[in-house]
Amino acid sequence: MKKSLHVRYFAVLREQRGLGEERVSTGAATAAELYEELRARHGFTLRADRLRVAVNDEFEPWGAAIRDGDSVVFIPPVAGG
Amino acid sequence: MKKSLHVRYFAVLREQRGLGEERVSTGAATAAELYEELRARHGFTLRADRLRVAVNDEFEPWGAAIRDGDSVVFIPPVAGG
Amino acid sequence: MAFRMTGSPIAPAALVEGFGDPRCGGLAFFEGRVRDLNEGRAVQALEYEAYVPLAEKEGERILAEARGRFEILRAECVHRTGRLGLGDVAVWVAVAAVHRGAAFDACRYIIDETKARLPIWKKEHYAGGASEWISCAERDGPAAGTTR
Amino acid sequence: MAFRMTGSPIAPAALVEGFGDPRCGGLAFFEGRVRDLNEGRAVQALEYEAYVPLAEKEGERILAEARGRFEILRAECVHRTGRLGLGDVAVWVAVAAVHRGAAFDACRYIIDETKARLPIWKKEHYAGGASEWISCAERDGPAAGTTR
Repeated sequence: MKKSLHVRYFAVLREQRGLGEERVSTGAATAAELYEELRARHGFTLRADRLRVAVNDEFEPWGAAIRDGDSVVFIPPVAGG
Repeated sequence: MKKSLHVRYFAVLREQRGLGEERVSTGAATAAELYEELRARHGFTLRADRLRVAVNDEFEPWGAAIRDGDSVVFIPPVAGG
Repeated sequence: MAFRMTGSPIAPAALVEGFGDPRCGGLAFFEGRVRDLNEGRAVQALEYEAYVPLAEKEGERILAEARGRFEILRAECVHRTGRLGLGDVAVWVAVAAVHRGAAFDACRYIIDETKARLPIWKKEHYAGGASEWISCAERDGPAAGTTR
Repeated sequence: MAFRMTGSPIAPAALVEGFGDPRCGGLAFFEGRVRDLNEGRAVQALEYEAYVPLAEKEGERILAEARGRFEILRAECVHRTGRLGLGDVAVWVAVAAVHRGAAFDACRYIIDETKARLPIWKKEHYAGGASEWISCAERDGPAAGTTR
């Protein structure tokens, strides 16, 4: 049973993906699985442990379940300075 | 040998003296002696240990010698807040 | 809203003018500006990209934390997105309190947390045309987002 | 001069506008304003009396100390004399630094030392016509300068 997700990309991820957002159809159960799938597909250089993830505009743990229609954002390290 | 000094008063001392500055003729050798003389004469309520003293626009120790023509200011406690 | 993201220039003079509270005796302000050098490289411009909905939520949370931790009356923060030149204001923080200690502490808390937690990314453009995403990634290992 | 005493209203917006340095990334500002209550009494106005020549010398010394102790590029301070109403700015401090930590630390150092060391006295005027010189004297014992 595939889910349809809305994924947005920022900064490094946006440049590596070559676009700012897309619809993704996936069998991934969690945010972590989704990222690994997309990383393999698009060659993202950042490992998940360097990122945080937000689902429907709230920070979530990587193990959070993702549901059909969710909006997912992977958050690269911020400048911090 | 009397000296002629220029003394300025601020805040509480100005109000207790009823004026902002005056010429003082004194035999006092130090700033401390001068203050005690003026305190006795004008009824200043503040003791010297609550004040600082400046001679010719610089902070000085109470034991500083005063010379003819000096400008002397006694400095009440500041607000500090 | 006390916290906001904006794509327009931040004008601290106008913001200072409108900030205050009759009960306040101490106001602390912070401005973060684009500076001409970063880690020895000549910066010409800077680009801020933000995940705005989450940045605004997290920004409001930071201000609420500051109001809970410190004895303050008001706190505001504005953060830029988009392209900025040298000297442009990237972030502005204002805090009003009865006493100055709380105003300073809260102002610093807000800017520190803002820089650490908000999903906002900074790309520096250098003399000569190179540019780089500034992030922890650059400090830890291979420059993940470097494009030269 | 980076430190000055003034008998005219302090307008922080205009001062902020003119303050900065192309090398600076972090600017910290402090405003001390007349507030409506002090130790539970309703304040209507406030008078600052200063021994100006010494206040200006000591103010410059404080700024020099701040430049020596902290990694800052610029520091300024303006202090009012005369009669102020509610909300009026009594003192304004500005510091520019490459990094924000030094800007905050220096700004706080300058205002703390200014309040503790400058020969400036504050008389509060209360609702009902009473007034009082605010100083350590009031906290320690009989109110030396009280006039009611």
